[in-house]
Amino acid sequence: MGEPILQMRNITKRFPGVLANDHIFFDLNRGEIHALLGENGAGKTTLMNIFYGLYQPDEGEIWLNGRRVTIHSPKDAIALGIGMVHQHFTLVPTLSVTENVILGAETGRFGVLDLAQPRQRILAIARDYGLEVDPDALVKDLPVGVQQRVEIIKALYRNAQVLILDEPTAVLTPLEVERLFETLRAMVRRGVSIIFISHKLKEVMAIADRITVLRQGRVVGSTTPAEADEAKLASMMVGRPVMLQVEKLPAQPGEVVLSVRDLRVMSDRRAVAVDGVSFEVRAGEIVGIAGVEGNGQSELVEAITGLRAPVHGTVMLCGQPLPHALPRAAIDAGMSHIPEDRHKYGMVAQQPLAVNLTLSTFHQPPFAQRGLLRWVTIREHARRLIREFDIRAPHELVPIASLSGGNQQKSVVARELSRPLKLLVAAQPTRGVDVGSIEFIHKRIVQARDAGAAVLLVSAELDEIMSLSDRILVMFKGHIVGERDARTATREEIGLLMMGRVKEGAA
Amino acid sequence: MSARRLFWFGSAAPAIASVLLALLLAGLVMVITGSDPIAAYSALVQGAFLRPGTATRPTAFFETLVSATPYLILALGISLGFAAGLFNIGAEGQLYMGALASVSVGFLVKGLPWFIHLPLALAAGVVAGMLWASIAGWLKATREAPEVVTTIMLNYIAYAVVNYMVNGPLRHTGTAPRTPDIEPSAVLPTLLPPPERLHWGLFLAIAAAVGYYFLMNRSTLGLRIRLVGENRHAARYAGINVNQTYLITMALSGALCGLAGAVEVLALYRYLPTEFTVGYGFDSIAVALLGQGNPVGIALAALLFGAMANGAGYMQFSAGVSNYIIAVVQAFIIVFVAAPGIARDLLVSWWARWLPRRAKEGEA
Amino acid sequence: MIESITEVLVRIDYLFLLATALRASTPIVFAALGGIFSERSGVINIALEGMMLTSAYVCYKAAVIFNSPWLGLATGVLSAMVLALLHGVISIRYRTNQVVSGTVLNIFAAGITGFLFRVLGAQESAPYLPNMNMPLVRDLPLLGNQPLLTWVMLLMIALTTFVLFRTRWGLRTRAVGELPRAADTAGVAVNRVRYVNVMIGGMMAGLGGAFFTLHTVSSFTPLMTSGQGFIGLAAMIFGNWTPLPALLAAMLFTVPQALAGQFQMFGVPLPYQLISTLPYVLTIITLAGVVRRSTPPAALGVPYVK
Amino acid sequence: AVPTPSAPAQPQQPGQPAPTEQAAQPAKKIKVGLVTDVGSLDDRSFNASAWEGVQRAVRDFGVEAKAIESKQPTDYIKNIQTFVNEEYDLIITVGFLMGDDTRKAAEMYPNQKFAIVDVGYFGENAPKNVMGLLFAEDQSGFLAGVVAGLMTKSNVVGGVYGLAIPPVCRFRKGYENGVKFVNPNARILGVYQGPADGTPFNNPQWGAARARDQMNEGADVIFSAGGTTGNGGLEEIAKAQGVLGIGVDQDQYYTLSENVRKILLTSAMKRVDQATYLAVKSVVDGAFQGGNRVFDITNDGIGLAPFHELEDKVPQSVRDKLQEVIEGLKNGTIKTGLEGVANPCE
Ligand SMILES: Nc1ncnc2c1ncn2[C@@H]1O[C@H](COP(=O)(O)OP(=O)(O)OP(=O)(O)O)[C@@H](O)[C@H]1O
Ligand SMILES: Nc1ncnc2c1ncn2[C@@H]1O[C@H](COP(=O)(O)OP(=O)(O)OP(=O)(O)O)[C@@H](O)[C@H]1O
Ligand SMILES: [Mg+2]
Ligand SMILES: [Mg+2]
Repeated sequence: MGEPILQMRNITKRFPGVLANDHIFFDLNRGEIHALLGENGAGKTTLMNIFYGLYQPDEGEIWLNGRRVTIHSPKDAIALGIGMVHQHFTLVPTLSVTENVILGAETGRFGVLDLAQPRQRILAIARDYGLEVDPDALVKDLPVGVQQRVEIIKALYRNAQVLILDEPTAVLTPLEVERLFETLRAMVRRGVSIIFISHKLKEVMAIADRITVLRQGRVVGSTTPAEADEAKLASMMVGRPVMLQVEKLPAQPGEVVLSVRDLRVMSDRRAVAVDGVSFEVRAGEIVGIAGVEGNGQSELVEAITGLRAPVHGTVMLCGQPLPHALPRAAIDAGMSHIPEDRHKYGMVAQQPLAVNLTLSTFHQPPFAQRGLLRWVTIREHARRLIREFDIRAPHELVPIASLSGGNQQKSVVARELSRPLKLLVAAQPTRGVDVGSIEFIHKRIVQARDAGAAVLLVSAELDEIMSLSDRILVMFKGHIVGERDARTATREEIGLLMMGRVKEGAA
Repeated sequence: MSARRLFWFGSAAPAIASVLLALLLAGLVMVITGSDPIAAYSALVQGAFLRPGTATRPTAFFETLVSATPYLILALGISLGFAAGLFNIGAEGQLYMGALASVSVGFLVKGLPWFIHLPLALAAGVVAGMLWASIAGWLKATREAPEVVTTIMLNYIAYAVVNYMVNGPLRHTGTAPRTPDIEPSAVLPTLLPPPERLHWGLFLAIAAAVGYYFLMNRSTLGLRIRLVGENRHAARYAGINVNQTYLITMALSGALCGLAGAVEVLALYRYLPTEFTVGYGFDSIAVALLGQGNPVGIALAALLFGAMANGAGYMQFSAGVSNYIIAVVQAFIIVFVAAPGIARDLLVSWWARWLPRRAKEGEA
Repeated sequence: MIESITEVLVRIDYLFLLATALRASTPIVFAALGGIFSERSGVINIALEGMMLTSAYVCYKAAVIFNSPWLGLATGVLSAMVLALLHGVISIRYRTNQVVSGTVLNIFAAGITGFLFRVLGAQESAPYLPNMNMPLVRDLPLLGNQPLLTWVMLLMIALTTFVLFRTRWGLRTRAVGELPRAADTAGVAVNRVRYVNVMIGGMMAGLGGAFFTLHTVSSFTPLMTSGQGFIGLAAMIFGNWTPLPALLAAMLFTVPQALAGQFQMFGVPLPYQLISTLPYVLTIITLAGVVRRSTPPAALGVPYVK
Repeated sequence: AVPTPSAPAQPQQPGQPAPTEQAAQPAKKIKVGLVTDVGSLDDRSFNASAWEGVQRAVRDFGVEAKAIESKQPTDYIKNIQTFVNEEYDLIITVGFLMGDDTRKAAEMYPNQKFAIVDVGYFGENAPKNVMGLLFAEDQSGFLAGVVAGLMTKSNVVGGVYGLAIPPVCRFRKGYENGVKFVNPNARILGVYQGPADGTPFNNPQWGAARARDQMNEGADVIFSAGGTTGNGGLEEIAKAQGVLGIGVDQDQYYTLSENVRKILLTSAMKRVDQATYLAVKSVVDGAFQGGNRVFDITNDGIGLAPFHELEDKVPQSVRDKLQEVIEGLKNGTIKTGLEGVANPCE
């Protein structure tokens, strides 16, 4: 433990409409694990992207090993011994592990690839740090957890002295998290210094030597696990005491609204993603589906909402079987869907907010008559939702792309809740959204439930599942491996289920 | 509100800049190739707009409208495709099929009053174009075959079919391979006595433009098409049948191209020759790009191209400049339109040198 | 001398047919290879037709001026690469929709070459590139002796395959076309890779264009490439963006074409006007059958923005 | 796509009757306008050759001449009108594509003199102010056929033709009848370019491939009549051994590359330039009158080009037979079989 290897001084970065980093000071000592804690949108990734040369800071200096450096591109960063495991993985699915690892750092004479020798080094690194991986496997065939190992190997292969991990645990089960921590400690022992980004308090407390908290692009303070506790960190992060529990009355489940029978769905890679799943959701209850990302939740949701054709099984809404792969049918039957991928499915970026707020209804009265649009009504409706859901937008005709992430998400939620609905399918409803919006969206979802809608909630955030659901289903490798009553369930047992560990005696 | 200004700064200004820049560069090319751009351009303007009609010659401007008519209709069809993210490079083929169909109806069906025969002949062209384009649309929708390639292939097939029909089954009994003349009842009449050729097709074209405007800005179908074009995944999520939309759009696009073919033959030729257009379908892609999906813009672009096509003859006659220079002008135009950035950067580097001086003059 | 199809089918000299088809495939395959480089790096390239046409003209003109087919070839290929560079600038720098850019450049090329042909004329005839006998296949009656560029085409197929799958450049190209962000974070200059590949594509198209004016006929006429660039694209897609299958796909077009020629020569009682569409019909059908199963580079058509 | 059914024009050919008498300069300068079909002035083909004739007239009679190239078929009438309006004395239109518009124009402007290449108007309502310049392509082809039929050793002769339009069909039929006439049991091969075989009259690759097909079938004399498509055939023949080619329209010895010269047996000529030249001359001499003028063997409108480098390869017997046929065609004792055929293409 000793002298600072990295110092970031007075870093400022602006994006259109956002001050992502506001005069940030951040330093890292050799051989330490320094956690960077902050809410979604706090500016963590941006700060690290600047360090890694993906962005240029508007102001500020970076000092590495006592020398001032300017990092124009990842190339420079790599040359300076910086490695980064990105929040969204940067592996080429169609290439093998080895090819991915050596990409950009290839060896071999006359530009002819040499794969044998790198392969050996990869195996060696894997051994040293407990990162087993088959160097010849295609990345697209690897589970997320293993893909992350490849990312880390990539960094070590380039002899990274400073390793940045951007929310590495988001895609891991509690046990995998433990393994990751082992690996990190092993690296520290070998003198690697680590920046560990997260907004999960427990993990930070467990792994970090130091903790720096970001809020809305500013450093709100630095501390150590010794002198801090979760509650303190939480309020530092959010800026006020947070209530980890959404207050809601106990559910009064009514008749079955959604019933899924023996559903079998293939993934894009033509692998079985959902394997014979059956469950029901009743009116007036929120059923949460917990599970590590990539265990079939996305495909399940797509199958239910008609975006993807299941190869087997039925989806019934209020007793009526829904035709496969026909979103229109689901919508007309009273299903609303907050999609996991907002930008791909949730909105048409360049279209005005007003259009995006009537995306699935513009063709029917009152918004249209005899095939003609009634812009007046469409705009009125938009203005109403903007007020009701407090969407921050100059007016209803701006392209939705010009709104901040949180407000885009609020718009999607507004659209989906503004129709008479029997079933709400909410996939990662609060991803990438600031805490204020999170609470707001949670409240709305509960309201929908109390208004008698059935709600299917899919989230990778265990806390969100725990606090919002009435019933919890856990998905693992395409199966539902357990069901719990939210009032009695504990994080621990859900965590175990997420790894496929079914405890005896559990229902 | 700002919509108008947005149109102006968003699309109109760059388009106009592109045209001016293109004329400039083409002028340079003329100088290099040893001819006089001033003379050429003024002759072009003369031949396209100014020369009055005489007993022996139609009014220049009316002739420009005649040339602009097919451009307008075709460009509307192509723009429709663009809106849905479809690249209908097969306009030429659909034009041919449309012409073939309406001429066939024009001379095979006999003894109908004009108010039935003419619409029938037009409809035949529209339907033919629609069906021909639908092949590509259907392949795109059901088989994901890139229409960029399939429409091109369909062009060659269309040439062959037309050529075969005109040389074989539909050939008239003269020396030149062509169909018989259509019945008078199927003729799309001219608006003025000869030598003027201005015909009702112009109004059909304008009607098409108005229809296009309403479709795109007022109808649910239009919005649906735009949504599919901008983000087909979200469109699907919103319950829009994307493939069906592709099919419909392609069909409509083809319908317009077919109409263009019908108008050309029913109004101007009144029979079908083997070679009845040369690249209208392709030039119209340029017109559509220049028009930037806005019906007014498209109309203006069509007028411009019509003017160039019409003025070219007189330009060659009086200035002796090969009228193929027109192709160069058009080539430059669309390059700048396609990448407004290029035009802008060129102009800016210019301005940069020019503005300060102007500022000084201001002070003085 | 009307004969029935079956009679003709037995009479046809198939080895010869193959040779004809192979030769006719040359420009198509060059276009396909051009497309492969460009699109493997993520840039849709439908401007190949225009690049071939440009090269065809410049090859001719330069060969006449320098009175050397070799200098003609060099200049022509260069001109195609310039056009490719333009495609790069428009679609990489200015991020214009790549299909639009391609279409535009096709129109551009047609316009410019047409004009130059008119003002500079095309009276003189250009010197030819040689035909060549390949050592091993020399003795095969007609397969043995092929235009130089046909051999080059076969060579390029091998070379392209090697470069794409066995070299650093190939690895980077594929990475850039699949997930540019990954390449970027690994220190690869994404847009540089794309520019270079688009220009290699131009080079290939340039070689294809040369075939028209330096092998077949010693003069240029407007639009003489008549859509072969697009057939090359079809071959590329059909060949799933890999060289050798692209050749086979091209043959799928040229064999029927050669066959149609033989049918007419032997007077098969079918309207040759319609028979001559056979290759196009087949191309469409195969495209329709195959695209679903082909997998374009994931980032194809998407400009890279950090 | 532009049909230009023939091969390049060429500057000032030898062996053409150089005009002797110089017409006295008329008081008012005579103006001649030429409108091309969608082919261009230097299409190395019949537009070019028509223009060539006009320019010769300019040199010889000091008339003034201008040309307009049409971009679209719909421009024909417009471009004609441009000349009408400028009171041009003679307007020459080129190609059967312009047949209908020229007739229209002629009816619209009865006092305007027209001449049109490759088109004739028959029947009583044929316009009186148009000189239809027709050619007996069949005779030209017939002569080529005679030579081919006699020169072939393999007894297989071939033909690569452009799109099947009247002039091309007449060339082909005449050629094939010519072969049969001298060599009844020769095998005759021939292909028209299909409308989908690339650009009409402009797909040398296709032409080359078809020539190869025929050589592979044993053809050792091949007639190439199809613009650039045909030229592709000739160039291909030049690459083979012991195969002879026959060109079309002009003496292609002067218009194609050196390699072709050594295998170019002759060319079936169609003197478009001569026709337009004479048309202008008739106006200059004040001798212009409407109706069809057929350019055939009797007035040097068609004929065979010299054998050039192959002179000594052509035996006397062949020359004698050829001479005999020429006489026969002249005095009508020999027929090509296409006399008075309205549509040679069926
Ligand atoms: N490329 C960009 N363009 C515009 N705005 C951006 C961009 N990248 C980030 N932002 C904005 O900057 C702010 C900080 O984003 P950043 O990704 O750094 O937050 P974060 O702490 O990493 O959040 P998360 O926990 O969700 O990863 C957010 O408001 C985000 O919307
Ligand atoms: N390889 C290709 N070569 C030529 N044209 C192509 C090719 N791939 C697609 N196209 C055409 O280019 C246009 C854009 O195709 P593209 O697949 O990029 O659409 P897209 O909506 O961007 O797809 P995605 O959303 O999956 O990226 C389409 O008209 C398609 O027909
Ligand atoms: Mg982040
Ligand atoms: Mg794409």
